[in-house]
Amino acid sequence: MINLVWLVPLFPLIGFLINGLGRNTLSKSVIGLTGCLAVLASFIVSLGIFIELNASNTKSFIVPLFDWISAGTVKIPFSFMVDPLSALMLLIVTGIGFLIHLYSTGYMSHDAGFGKFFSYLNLFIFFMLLLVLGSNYVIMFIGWEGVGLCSYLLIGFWYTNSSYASAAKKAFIMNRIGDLGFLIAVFLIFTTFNSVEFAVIFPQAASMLAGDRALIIITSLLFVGAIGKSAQLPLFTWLPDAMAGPTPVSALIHAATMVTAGIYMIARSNILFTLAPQTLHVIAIVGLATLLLAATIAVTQNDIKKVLAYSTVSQLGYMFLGLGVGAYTGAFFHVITHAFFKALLFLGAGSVIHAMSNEQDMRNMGGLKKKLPVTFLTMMIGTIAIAGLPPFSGFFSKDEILAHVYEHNQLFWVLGVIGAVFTSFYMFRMMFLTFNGSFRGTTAQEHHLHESPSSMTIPLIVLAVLSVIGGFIGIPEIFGGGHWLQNFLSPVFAVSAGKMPHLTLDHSTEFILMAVSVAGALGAMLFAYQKYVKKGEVPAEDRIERGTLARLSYNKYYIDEIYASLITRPLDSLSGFFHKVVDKKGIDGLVNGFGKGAIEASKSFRLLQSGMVGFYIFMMVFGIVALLVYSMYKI
Amino acid sequence: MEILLLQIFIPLIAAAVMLIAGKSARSLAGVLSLLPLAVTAYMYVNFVPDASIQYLVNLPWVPQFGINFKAGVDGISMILLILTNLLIPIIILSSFKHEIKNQSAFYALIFFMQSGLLLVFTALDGFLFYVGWEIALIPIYFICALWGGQNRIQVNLKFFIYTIAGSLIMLLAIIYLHLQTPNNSYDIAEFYKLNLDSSTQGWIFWAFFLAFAIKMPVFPFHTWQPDTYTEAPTAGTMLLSGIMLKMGIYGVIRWLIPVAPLGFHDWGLTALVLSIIGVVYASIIAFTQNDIKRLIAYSSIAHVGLISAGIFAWNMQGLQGAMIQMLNHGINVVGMFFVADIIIRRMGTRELDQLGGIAKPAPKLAIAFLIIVLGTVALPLTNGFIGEFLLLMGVYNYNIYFAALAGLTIILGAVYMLRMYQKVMLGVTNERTTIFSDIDTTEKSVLLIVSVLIIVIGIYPQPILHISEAAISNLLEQVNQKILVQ
Amino acid sequence: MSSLITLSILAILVLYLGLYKAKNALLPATLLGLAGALVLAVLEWNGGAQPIYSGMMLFDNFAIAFTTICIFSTMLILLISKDYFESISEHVAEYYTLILFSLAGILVMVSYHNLTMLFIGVEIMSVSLYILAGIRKDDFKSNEAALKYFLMGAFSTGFLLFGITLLYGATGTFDLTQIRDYVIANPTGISPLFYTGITLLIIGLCFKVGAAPFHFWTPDVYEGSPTLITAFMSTVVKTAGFAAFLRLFLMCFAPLHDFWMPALLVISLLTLFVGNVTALYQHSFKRMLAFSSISHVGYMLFAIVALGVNSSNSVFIYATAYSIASIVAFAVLILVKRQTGADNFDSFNGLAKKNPFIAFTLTVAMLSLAGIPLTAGFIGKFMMFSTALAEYHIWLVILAVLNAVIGIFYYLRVIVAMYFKGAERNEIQSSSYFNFVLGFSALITVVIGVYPGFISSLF
Amino acid sequence: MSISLFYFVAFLSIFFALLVIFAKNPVHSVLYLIVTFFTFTIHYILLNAQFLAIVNFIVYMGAIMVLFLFVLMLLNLNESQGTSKSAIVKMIGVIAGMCLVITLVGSLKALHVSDPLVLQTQDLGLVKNLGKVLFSKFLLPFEVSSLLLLSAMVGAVLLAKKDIKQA
Amino acid sequence: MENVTQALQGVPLNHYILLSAIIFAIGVIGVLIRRNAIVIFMSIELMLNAVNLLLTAFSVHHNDASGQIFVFFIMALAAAEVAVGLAIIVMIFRNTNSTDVNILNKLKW
Repeated sequence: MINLVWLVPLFPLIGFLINGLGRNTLSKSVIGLTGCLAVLASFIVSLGIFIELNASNTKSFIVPLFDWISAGTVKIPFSFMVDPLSALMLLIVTGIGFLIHLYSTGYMSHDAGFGKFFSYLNLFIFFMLLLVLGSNYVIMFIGWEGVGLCSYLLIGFWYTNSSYASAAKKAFIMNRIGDLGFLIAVFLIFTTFNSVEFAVIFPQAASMLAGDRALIIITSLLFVGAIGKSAQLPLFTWLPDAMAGPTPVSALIHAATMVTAGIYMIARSNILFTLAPQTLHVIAIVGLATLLLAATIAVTQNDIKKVLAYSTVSQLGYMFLGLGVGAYTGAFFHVITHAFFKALLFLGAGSVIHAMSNEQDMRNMGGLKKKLPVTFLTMMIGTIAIAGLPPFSGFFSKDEILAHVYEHNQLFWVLGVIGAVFTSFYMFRMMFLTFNGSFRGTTAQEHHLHESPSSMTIPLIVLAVLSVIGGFIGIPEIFGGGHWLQNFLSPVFAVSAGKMPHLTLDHSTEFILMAVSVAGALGAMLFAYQKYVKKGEVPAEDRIERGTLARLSYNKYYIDEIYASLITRPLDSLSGFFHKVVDKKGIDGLVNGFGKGAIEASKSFRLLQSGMVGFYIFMMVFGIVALLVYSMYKI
Repeated sequence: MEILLLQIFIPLIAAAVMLIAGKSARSLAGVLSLLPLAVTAYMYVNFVPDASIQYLVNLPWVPQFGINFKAGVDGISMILLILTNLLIPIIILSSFKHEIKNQSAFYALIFFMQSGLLLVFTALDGFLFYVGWEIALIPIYFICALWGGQNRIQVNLKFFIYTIAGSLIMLLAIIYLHLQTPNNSYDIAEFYKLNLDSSTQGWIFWAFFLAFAIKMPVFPFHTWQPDTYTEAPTAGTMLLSGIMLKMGIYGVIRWLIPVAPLGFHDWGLTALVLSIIGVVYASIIAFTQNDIKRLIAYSSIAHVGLISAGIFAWNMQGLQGAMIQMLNHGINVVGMFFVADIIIRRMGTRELDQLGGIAKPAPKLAIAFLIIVLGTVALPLTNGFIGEFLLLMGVYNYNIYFAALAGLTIILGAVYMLRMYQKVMLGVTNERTTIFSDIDTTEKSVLLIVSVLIIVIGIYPQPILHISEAAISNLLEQVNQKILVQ
Repeated sequence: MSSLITLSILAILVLYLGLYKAKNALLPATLLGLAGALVLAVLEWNGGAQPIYSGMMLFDNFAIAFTTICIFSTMLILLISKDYFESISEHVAEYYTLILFSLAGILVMVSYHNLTMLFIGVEIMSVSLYILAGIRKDDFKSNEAALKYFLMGAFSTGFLLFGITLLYGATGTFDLTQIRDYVIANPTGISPLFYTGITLLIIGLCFKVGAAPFHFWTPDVYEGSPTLITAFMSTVVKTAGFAAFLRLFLMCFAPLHDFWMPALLVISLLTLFVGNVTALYQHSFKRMLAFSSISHVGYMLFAIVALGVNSSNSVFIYATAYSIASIVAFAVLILVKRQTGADNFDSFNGLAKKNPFIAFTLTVAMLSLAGIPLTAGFIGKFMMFSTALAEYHIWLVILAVLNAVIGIFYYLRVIVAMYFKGAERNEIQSSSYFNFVLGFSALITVVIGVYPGFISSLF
Repeated sequence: MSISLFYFVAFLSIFFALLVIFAKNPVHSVLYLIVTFFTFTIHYILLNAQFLAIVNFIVYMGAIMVLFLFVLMLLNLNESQGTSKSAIVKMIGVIAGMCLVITLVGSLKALHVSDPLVLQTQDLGLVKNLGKVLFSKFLLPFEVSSLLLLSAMVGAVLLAKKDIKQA
Repeated sequence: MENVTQALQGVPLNHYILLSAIIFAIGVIGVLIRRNAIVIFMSIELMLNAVNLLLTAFSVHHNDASGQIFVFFIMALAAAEVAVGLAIIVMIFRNTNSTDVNILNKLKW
């Protein structure tokens, strides 16, 4: 089965081609079926691979396909790598991907671009699988950029809205900034290790000293790549804007899979990062800062998808925080659980939006509990999971990270817990505003309210189940679990683990930590309940004056504006300056100046030709005298 | 019959045929343009990808001056032959949509130019190279000036004089080298053998570089280019950007650096820096361009700057990247200008501000355009990525900071390309663009060829890389040895 | 020699033909005679390298080659003279006679082996030209041209003669071989008379070829003279002037290279700049050609500045290329002027649409003058640059390149006018003579450009 | 005495030459020119170039100068036409001419040929001797110069004659 | 004649050169300062005569007749030039009623 791993990306590719070419001719049902089946087939193969790998003693396989680029010493094969990390990721991508495809058949059923949508989704799955499967950084980079492309395409899916198109462009460009870092890192990797193959690099790296300069630079650059892709500070602003895309896209790409690519990549390169503790430190700080920043922004957002988007950014921050403290397993654990509950939440939000006739402002919702019971229930599960309340999945993964953080730096832990408290608050705020209270929308919307079709609710239910039980793959020892995930992934992180101080928290401390965070989350939930259910508060209209902090949060700390005035506008005026002044006046002026100068010279030269014989002869005599003087001296 | 002579002279004969073809010139041109491609295909099939020169032709031309008609094909030339003979049919096909006045002359000039280009890419004799160099220039001047836009006369005059100024300086260098050879020959092999002192090589380097830099164009010799691209008829722009500027790049690889290795050693860094400045500078200018052709023109400067930087980094990756990127850039820029032409022809405007939402009435065009844009911004699995990856790697091997600067093209390219795509294709349609009709069969076939090439090369570039590998590594070694000896 | 005799007899014959009003026979007879002279000249190829007539003449290959090209160019020019002279006055025979006399003088100039012959040759040519410049008697411009040419020509003759005299004073002979022997025999003690003589000869000869600063007559005379005569002056006469110049320096003064080279270097640069730069801002095509002819003198002087084995070859090819291209230019100018009555650039507007053939030949000619490859002009420039570079005059050549670039600018102007500017105009009716000359010249230009081998190794 | 004769004649030559160019009236100029040519004839005699002296006397003073006079009379030119240039131009002209003399002489200054001129063969300039040389060695130029005269003749007639067309 | 030729003895060749140069320069000055075409022409004749004199002197100096022959040719030229030159001047006078060279400046720039 492992040798057939190429089938995994092939199916979505075929799906893409069929749907892409037949987008106008095939019927919607065929398209939907093709799209779903392609991913389902991949999922089945992935499952087979997973089972085989689990059973196998060897935990890492390389499946070469063909030589891709070779120039001199640079040889880049097109080959895939199957190990526990990629196998798990395959399952997540294809599994959740399938659910979201399924969901989309319902969600997008009225859209004119149905075929296009499915072809894009399939293409995304294809690239995501390339990213996951690539056996070297360059193949990974293909997927890396490819998912960026799909993200661009899908954010700008409704391209006639030019702000959506701008959001798409923004996403692509911000990703590209990271990609440049990634690319240069690849070059540096090549010069350092003379290869870009994981299988060649990691053993070599393992023998290097911690804090090696090359490693620090490589990891920093890789991290720049991860920042772009996984929407960390300072490149996170594209992700909230990316909510312009259809909601399944937000669920799949901008929550469950693509944005976690950065974490996947760092986890994949864990040995490099382990040996670059300085970089890890930076990662931790960036993650922490991002999680707090995003969490505080989410608190005041009124767009249901924006809340989820900032929540995603914030959760990604947790993952980076985890990576930063060396909790690779924990971070990856959180990737998995987050994929479950965040996909669920987005799909739920999509269901709400669907029901609300594309209304996204929570101020116009409320009281949807009764009309959308399945959606409410599943979303509540998701919310509990993300808030980190036991025993739902989010609890386990978040607390594993926080435990490592505590051991690493207690201040970080405090801040992390504060983030968790915020998370709980804004998530419940969202739930209460949407589902509790009375309906605040128009009558037309109210009239139209209905529960989503089963194609949409089934994925919700499945994901809800996963959100509940997903945490059990990594039950820590204190709960008597064997932490299956850690064991499964251990071949991947083994070398790193050997170079890292081991978790030495005693159980009582661990329990206290959990208790504190759970208590915090519960407190936040109660506060939200008090505020929005009991008092029935509704966030203020846009025009109402807000307090300084609230205004900062509500306006996302003006980060977009800061970027515009610091980068975009200066670049635009620089462009104008280069074009109009340097190019036109300066260089071209110089070039034209030669021509003009020649013409001017001509204008004055021709005056010499005065038409007067006397003058001509005088000039001749002048020349003759000059020549004679010359010969006088020369003799 | 020497196959290479056939290759070079078939276009010339085609040009002659065109002149007497009259009304049927258009379709005849389409058919005739396939002949050189067929010859190239034959040559490619029989080509052995080692460092040797194949299909060598060596006929005495003006023996008393040491001038021979010496031409041959190695891996480097092969790629350019493919490029030229592949693009010319596409360009001719793309011109079918235009009502061209005096079309027989138009196609005759294109074929004439093709001959010149093929001469440049195969010449192994300095004089022959120069002759080809200029022959390629005359027809394009006429194409641009006869069928161009409003300001064509002024703009092309500048272009012509500018480029010819550069090439005349190059001629001096060629003659000078000729005089230095022991047996007064123009043979490139003799030029390679020369051991001139480094100051002499310095000025020879600059003499050649000036000619090539103007042709490519490298910052700050580029100001003719946006105007010319904008004013030229689309076929002319395609010829200029798709093939002609490769003359400069090819010249750097084949003539400049191997002939003046010490000059390169002393001045290569300067050239590299200029190239990289060009990348960033042109990209930034492209940000705010409102004229679609001008925007593409500036983007071309940026891309060529990167190619040039890759060459001046002078290592395997950079050179191989340059080789494949020459092909890629040719394909992409031709596609890009073709799309621009479709839009300009239908809309009657080049202003981005007046376009928008074309994707809705013309989804096929939108897809093709997107593929071309992606190829241009070097998305993986498109041809552009292979080239830029290798080029950046080459520059990186030279200096990491240069690579970082040149790498900005990845970001900046995306910025202006996507801006253009958005402004043209996305957004709501306005009253102009709603009636936009999607591409027809001819256009579709051109765009299909271009798109397929973009993706196929992107997925499987190895056959192309393989062509030039041995030749490049041989050249590299030769030059490095000379520099080392010094 | 026999061609010189043929020409002399032919001239008188033509004069008599005119006397007997055999107008229709004039042109054929002249052309036939010229063809005969051409054949006779060619037959002497490799004939004798010994001076004849007491060392007065030397019909070496150099002389024959230049004789051939001069006669050939004259034939081309006369071919387009059909109906031209008739429109000026009735004395057509006299014009032909004068042209033939002038050509005879030119033949003497290219094959002299004694300064006496040089002097006489130059004067036969010049005196005829003074007259020819003024044959439009009622035209002020023609009058002015004749007077200017005459006064300045006579003035410069004085210097030429003074120079010859000083050479004679130093050596006691007019014979080139003996003068050379004098130079070789006295490597150190060469009389100052001799040096000053060279300087004055340079002045005289530079005037004849129109090099700066002795070029002032050129534009005015070229513009004022009847176009056909201008064509003759700027091609055949200039070629002959250079042949004479080169012959003297090649034979006698080569060892004193160091003395005269810097002076000529400066002159040639000055000529280049004056010619090219001034040509830029001309409105009249004819006047532009006049200035361009000055600049070509600058290029041709390279061969003398960098005197060497290749010099004769270079000058020969350059002169050939330049002459043929100029003839085309003047022929088209005659046609255009006949139609529009003006000779400015604008009168060429839109020519390509109505007369593609004429426009094409003129384009070839202009490209040749501009020195674009595959035309004879390129080969000429190429050889000049090679010659100069071989002597390491790098800066000279770089400045020359700069000038070549300027040159392209104004040569393109006429192409631009013909092809890219529209104008209401009618098709020009050109006779088959014209078409032949245009087509043939363009063909030769391209043939020499493509395969220069057959005239590049004459010497 | 005889040497001083040369200097006297030389002085006269220069003096009358100056008068030629400075005389206001062209007719006076011609007359002064005739005198100047006469002094040249004396120089030729001094140099024992008798043939040249005679030719100079007949051709120049006789034919050419008469022709000049004739034309002047024909055109009825006199000083009233104000054909002289402004003083500055004159000054510049004179200065330029002086420069010419200085440089011309200057470039010959290193001349070692200061030895007196000696007539080695008495009959060098006699008709008999010159004739021999002219018709042997210089036969060709002699013949060819007929072309010169012929073309001048044709030309002069052509130009000076009033065109029938115009008449 | 005997005694006349005796007079020759003693005059340095230099002085002939000087004399010729001066006369020649006077001719040049004449050309420069006069506007009347005929006077200019006469000045040119002056220049030619200066050359003639010098040639004769050199001829005597070298004891070589060819110098004097050359003078003969120069005289022939002078005759021819005078014929042509005066014809041109007459022609112009017919048209412009003047012999002022500065009146003729239609051709310029």
